[in-house]
Amino acid sequence: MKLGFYPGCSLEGSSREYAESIRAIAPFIGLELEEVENWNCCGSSSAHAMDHTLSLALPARVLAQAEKQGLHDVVVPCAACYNRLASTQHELNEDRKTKEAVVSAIKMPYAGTTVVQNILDVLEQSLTPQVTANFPATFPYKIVCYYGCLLVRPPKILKSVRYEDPQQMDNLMRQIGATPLNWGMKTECCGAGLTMTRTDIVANLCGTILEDAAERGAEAIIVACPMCHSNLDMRRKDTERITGKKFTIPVLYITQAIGLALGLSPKQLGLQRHFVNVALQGKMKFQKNVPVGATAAGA
Amino acid sequence: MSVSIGLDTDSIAGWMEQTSGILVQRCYQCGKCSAGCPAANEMDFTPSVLLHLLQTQRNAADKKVLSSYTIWLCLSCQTCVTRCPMEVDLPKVMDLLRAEALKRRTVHPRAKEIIAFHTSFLNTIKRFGRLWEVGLVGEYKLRTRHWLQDVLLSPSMFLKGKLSLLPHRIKGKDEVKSIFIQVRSEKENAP
Amino acid sequence: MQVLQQKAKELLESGKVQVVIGYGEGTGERVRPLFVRTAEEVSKLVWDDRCRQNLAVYLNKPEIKKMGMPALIATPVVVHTVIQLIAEHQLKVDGVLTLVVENGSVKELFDTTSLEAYAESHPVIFPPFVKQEIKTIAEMSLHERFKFWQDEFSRCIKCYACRSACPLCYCERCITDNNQPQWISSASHAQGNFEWHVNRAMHLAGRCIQCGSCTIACPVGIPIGLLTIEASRIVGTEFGQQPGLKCDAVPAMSSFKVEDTETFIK
Amino acid sequence: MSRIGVFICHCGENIGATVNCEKVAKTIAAMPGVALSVDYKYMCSDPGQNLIRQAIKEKNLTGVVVAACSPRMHEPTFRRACADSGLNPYLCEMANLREHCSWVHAKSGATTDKAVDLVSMLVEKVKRNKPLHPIKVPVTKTALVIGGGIAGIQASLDIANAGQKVVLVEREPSIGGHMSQLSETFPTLDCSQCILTPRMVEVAQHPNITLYTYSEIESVSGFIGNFTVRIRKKARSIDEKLCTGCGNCVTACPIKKISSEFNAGLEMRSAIYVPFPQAVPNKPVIDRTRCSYFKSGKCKFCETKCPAKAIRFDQQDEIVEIQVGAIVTATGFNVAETSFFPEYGYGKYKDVITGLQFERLLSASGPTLGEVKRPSDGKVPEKVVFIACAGSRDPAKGIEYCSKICCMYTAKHAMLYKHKVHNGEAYVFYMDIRAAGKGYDEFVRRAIEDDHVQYIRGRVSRVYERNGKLIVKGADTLLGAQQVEIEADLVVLATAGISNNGAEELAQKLHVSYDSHKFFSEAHPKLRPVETNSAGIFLAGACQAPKDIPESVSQASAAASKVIGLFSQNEMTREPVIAVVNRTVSPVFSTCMGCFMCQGACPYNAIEREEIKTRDGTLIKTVAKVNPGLCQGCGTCVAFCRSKSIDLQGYSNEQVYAELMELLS
Amino acid sequence: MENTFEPKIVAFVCNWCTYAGADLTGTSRIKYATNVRIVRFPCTGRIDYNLLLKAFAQGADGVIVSGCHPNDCHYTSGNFHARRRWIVFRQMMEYMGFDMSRVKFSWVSAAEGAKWADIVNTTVQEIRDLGPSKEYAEMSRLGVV
Repeated sequence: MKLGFYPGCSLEGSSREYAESIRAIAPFIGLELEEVENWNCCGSSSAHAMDHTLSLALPARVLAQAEKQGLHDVVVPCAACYNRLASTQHELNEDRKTKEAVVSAIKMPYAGTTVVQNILDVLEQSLTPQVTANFPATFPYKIVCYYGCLLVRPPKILKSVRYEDPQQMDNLMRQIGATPLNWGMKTECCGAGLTMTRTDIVANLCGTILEDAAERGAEAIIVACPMCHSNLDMRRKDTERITGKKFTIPVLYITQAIGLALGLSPKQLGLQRHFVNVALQGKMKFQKNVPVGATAAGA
Repeated sequence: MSVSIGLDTDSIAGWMEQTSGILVQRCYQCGKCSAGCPAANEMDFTPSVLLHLLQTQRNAADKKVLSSYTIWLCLSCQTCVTRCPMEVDLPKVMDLLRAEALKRRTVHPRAKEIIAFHTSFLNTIKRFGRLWEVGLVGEYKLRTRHWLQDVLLSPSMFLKGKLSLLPHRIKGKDEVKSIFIQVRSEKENAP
Repeated sequence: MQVLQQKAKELLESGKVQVVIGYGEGTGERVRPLFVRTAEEVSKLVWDDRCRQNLAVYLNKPEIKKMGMPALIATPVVVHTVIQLIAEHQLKVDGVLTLVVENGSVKELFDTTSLEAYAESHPVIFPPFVKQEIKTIAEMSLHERFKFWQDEFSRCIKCYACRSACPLCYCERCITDNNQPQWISSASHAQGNFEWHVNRAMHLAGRCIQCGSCTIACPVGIPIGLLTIEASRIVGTEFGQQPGLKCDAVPAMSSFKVEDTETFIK
Repeated sequence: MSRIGVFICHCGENIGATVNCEKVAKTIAAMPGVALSVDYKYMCSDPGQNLIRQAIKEKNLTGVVVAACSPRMHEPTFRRACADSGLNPYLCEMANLREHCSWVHAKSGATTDKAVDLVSMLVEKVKRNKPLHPIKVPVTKTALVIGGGIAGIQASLDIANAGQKVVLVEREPSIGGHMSQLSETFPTLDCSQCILTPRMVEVAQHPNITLYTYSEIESVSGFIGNFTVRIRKKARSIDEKLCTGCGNCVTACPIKKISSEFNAGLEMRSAIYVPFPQAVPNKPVIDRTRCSYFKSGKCKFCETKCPAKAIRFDQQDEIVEIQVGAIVTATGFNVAETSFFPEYGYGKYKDVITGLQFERLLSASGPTLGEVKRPSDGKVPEKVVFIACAGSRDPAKGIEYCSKICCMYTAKHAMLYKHKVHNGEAYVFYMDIRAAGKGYDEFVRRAIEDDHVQYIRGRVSRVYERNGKLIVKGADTLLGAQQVEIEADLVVLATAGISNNGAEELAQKLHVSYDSHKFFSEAHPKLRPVETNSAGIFLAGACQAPKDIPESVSQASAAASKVIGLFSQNEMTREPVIAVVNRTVSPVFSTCMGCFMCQGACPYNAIEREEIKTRDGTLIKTVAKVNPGLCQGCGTCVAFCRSKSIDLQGYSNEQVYAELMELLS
Repeated sequence: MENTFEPKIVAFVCNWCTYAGADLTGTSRIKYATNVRIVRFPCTGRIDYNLLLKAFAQGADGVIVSGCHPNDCHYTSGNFHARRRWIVFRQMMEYMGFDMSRVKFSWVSAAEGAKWADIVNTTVQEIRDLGPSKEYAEMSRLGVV
């Protein structure tokens, strides 16, 4: 499946391991990614905190770029970017006047026809049981899936089903042999944008999330959002300092977990970049006689 | 202290309905938004109270809202609107209020850092078309004088290759810049 | 022509129908309606582009009804008429055998499906001059239009040829024959005529299949067809309903949608 | 030559001060056909009415016009006056000189001129009025009551006790409805079953009531006084005559894991079952969708265990056709399931339950025998959170209305819980307390003051489970919407009252209109609350909107009294202001061409097809015919009729035309 | 210059909403122009377009047609049928050159006494501005054979 690919800024910086893991697993699950040419930042929470039109114009330019390039579907792994792009597309379709304003701002033709997909949608399509069947290994851990806000809300715009208790990630993880636990924090907010300015708030929010996960005996938290990841992983020390609690639970991108099940090396998946040590390969059961990467393009 | 009741014709509630179609009067003060808001405990008053202030349609109340810390703490996590029985788009309201607060220069003192962050963030984009985290952090510290913030974090980020010393300069960066300028000018031209 | 005569012959001989309603040679160049009841007469049947009168009008005439099961030689509009008459319960589906001539062969339309299919694939097309007239009137100012019709109507002699030519004017007692009250003033002044034509248009709104028989029939040459055409146009654009297409269509004028336009209501 | 009497009323100063009544009287007197035209101070007074009575006799008038107030006020009065002295009441019309003239204009010539016009207009109308006679329609004195809940039971008993026959149809195997599921009832806290069961028995034993349980309405045709109803008696799979209700079959049945409707899913039942111990009739049914014999052809344990040999696997559904004169729909309501609430866990938490389920937990006949034990682990909950307005007043969830009963039953729940678990804590999240009703607010106060139920004003944003506790995240809007978090053992949602399943289909069978939430619509929200827009069909209970017991019962009695009223004569009389299709002599018979445009236009399905045949039965033509039992006289059909073959008595073409002509003459 | 022309206006109204509404105008003593004469019908559905033609033929200068708001019809749908009829009638009349601004359609409920007064007054004023309706009435003297 050929797909447009919009990494977004974080995936080039603080969460490059996310990008690395995606690129690493893509060929094995039949994904062909074509990056959107000279894409720009989506503006993230800052843009719409400050200026509504700007918060639409920046994503609009990205979409226009994709259209220019003839990319019909674009996968947006960063939940924040995904949310911005999808919301922008929605708002511009709803409101003609705003659309005109924005189009004149970006000085590019914009049709709004691109299908914006988040990573879970894409994995759901490509990670069929047939594909996972000949994965060399399984990922036999008790995990909790953390979706955060931006993948599911607002449901009316993102068309997310079961938005208070999403299942997409859980099902995907189940497929690679993990045991997703029921927990309470699936879609609670991690504090996202306030990470630098009000680290204390972020720490407290992350504290409750980590605590709930740990309490339920999860061995890892699985995420699909750079913001969630950095707040839960990178900010771990602050969290521990401010909440006065200790947490050892590692945080993995779903693509990294899949990578491990594919038998790829931690390095290929950028696990070494995490702040919280990921010592998970231990339990992994490799099936004999299935060479690593045997599943190229899902066979 | 008692308030003399009487509606002000130029209240925020008024233009909000006209410009964005959001009718704050729809809110019947059930408090569900406040109940679910992750930042509520840090706010000077909770989202539903904010809406009620707007509902009074009095300039005094509007002023209170625009100079509040609340509007700057909103994380846009969309929890409120997702659960709101009356489908009041609070995150959008917050967006509009922040913009208005900037326009009227009534920003809450404690919001300076947050604004500094956002400004630095946007500036790097304006300059390079993409976010350059090092640039962001640098500028942010300059603006806030929080020299020591994250001093422990940043180095290890370098070590883990999470921060690139040099910014990406994309081909389209001038286009992006022009977007900023365009949007600005529109704001000014707007009546 | 031969195929048609042949078909008529078969039908009559087989006793499937007792009368074939078609066209025969009339005075001068004109054709006239012909009612063929025996195989011998079939040779009189003609079929060419002069055959434009809407023969469906005869289906409900008592004297024709007496003749027994009819076969009707039909142009597209006539098929539309037959369907509309069925929809208005004036005709049973098996009450007539409709014959259409298509590329040299005769087709029998004997049931709902065949009728509707044919009508669907043969929409009514106005001759160019009608299109032109419609355009000119549309471009007139309100006052010009009033004057236009006023002049036209001042010529009307209330002969009601339009009524008798119209296959959908089947009332035994027309509103004009109604004198308690006298809805339509019997004196033939422009106003009475206006009243008559408003009623004709309103009565045919959403029903007129636009065959133009009325215009052809009018001895003083009033383009009255335009009125009922307009009435049906309004119904079409406002309520999205077209007559003469469905045998079980609900009458557009006695049904409603909650969302019908009401911009004109205070 | 008509002889019209015209009476101009001064209405004291009301008309007299503005309109020159003498002048009006004089001017009208000059009209042709006016035998008498007088003005008088108060026409509606006795002497005023006598004036009319005498005039009718002395001048033997053929018509009367009273020019006074609005006909909507006194038309009946003056028509009666005319009738007293032998003039057909429909030969009397009123001109509205007060509301439409003197009260809205200043004293002036123009005002008096208008008055003259208004009167003369009516004079011309009256000249053309025909004596009309109330329509008589025969009435079949049997009522059909659909639904055997408290409303249906009440209606049935009231009608039956008035000496009329009733057929009561209930979809479930037993009557009783939701009330039979309730524990104790507000505001008096008397035990629901104790007050209900006797009535259920009474219904079963009443000589005037025929009871069809486990039955549904197949079709309804006809009109007020004369309905034909087909009822499907679903196969119970037992012979009710032989069955003694010993219950051996139930114990014998191996299929026991079916969630019990009566216990709102908190307990299991068997495939052959009696819904609850006090069921009426107390005879089991086989749930064929679950019975292993019907599914796999094996088992028949019940049959072997049945001492009365009453099991009938081969029993067929039976269609019963009955004639009834009136129908009462009392099909009740339902409550939204917990799965309806994403933010409260989509129903995945065992200990988040609906109010109805909590009723079962409180009920002595319930799965816990009245002990409050939570479903997940049977533990007695120490903290219970009640959430009001769960789904109600929630446009985002598609329910903008208030379910009305929740405030009260929530207070009751909290109160009863406190009575049973003394050291327990009860919290109620509410938005408003709507306790309007006799003794209602006092009841809520009692819950708060005597039983120390904690009322918190605010909605709950989210409920989730964490090690055996349910975390309830709410806000207290009276404390600046400060967040409140409660670790509860049990959460009870006062879920919205919604229309019963199948309501829409039934409404369509009955031709009664229903709202966007599929609750049945009353004919008039204030003045005809228990009637529907289909004459002869009445509403009782929660099928019209969520209602509590007292309200349902009083509405049921109201509906019953409507039925009894209807049955009080052998024929019912209706206003003769109805449409008629003309009939003429042969060969035309009627100028109607049978295009049946009118049929589509009629809101009451009052237009039928009549076949006109010759003596030897050959069909001449099919024409429209108005069913006087159904026609309400709106006249919409009249304006549609191209050949003017249909006309409206009392507002005939001739009459309105004459009015207009006179007005502009 | 003073406009002294007093238009004759006929109002065709339904009994349940507008007639009652006009009653309310009276009971609340709201004053309005004397030019209007109300003809009472059970329902707007009953109102025949021929009555409008006749009104103008007889020299009326304007006509008001009024009934229950949508969904409020005493007979549930009479006003919907009426509305559809007016939709066609209006356009048809305009097609034939008749100035429909002389006909005012409105919904006036039993509670809208003030609205009724307002409708009457505005209509009277508008018709006054239009001047007497001659054209149509005069047709009766045209084309007599």
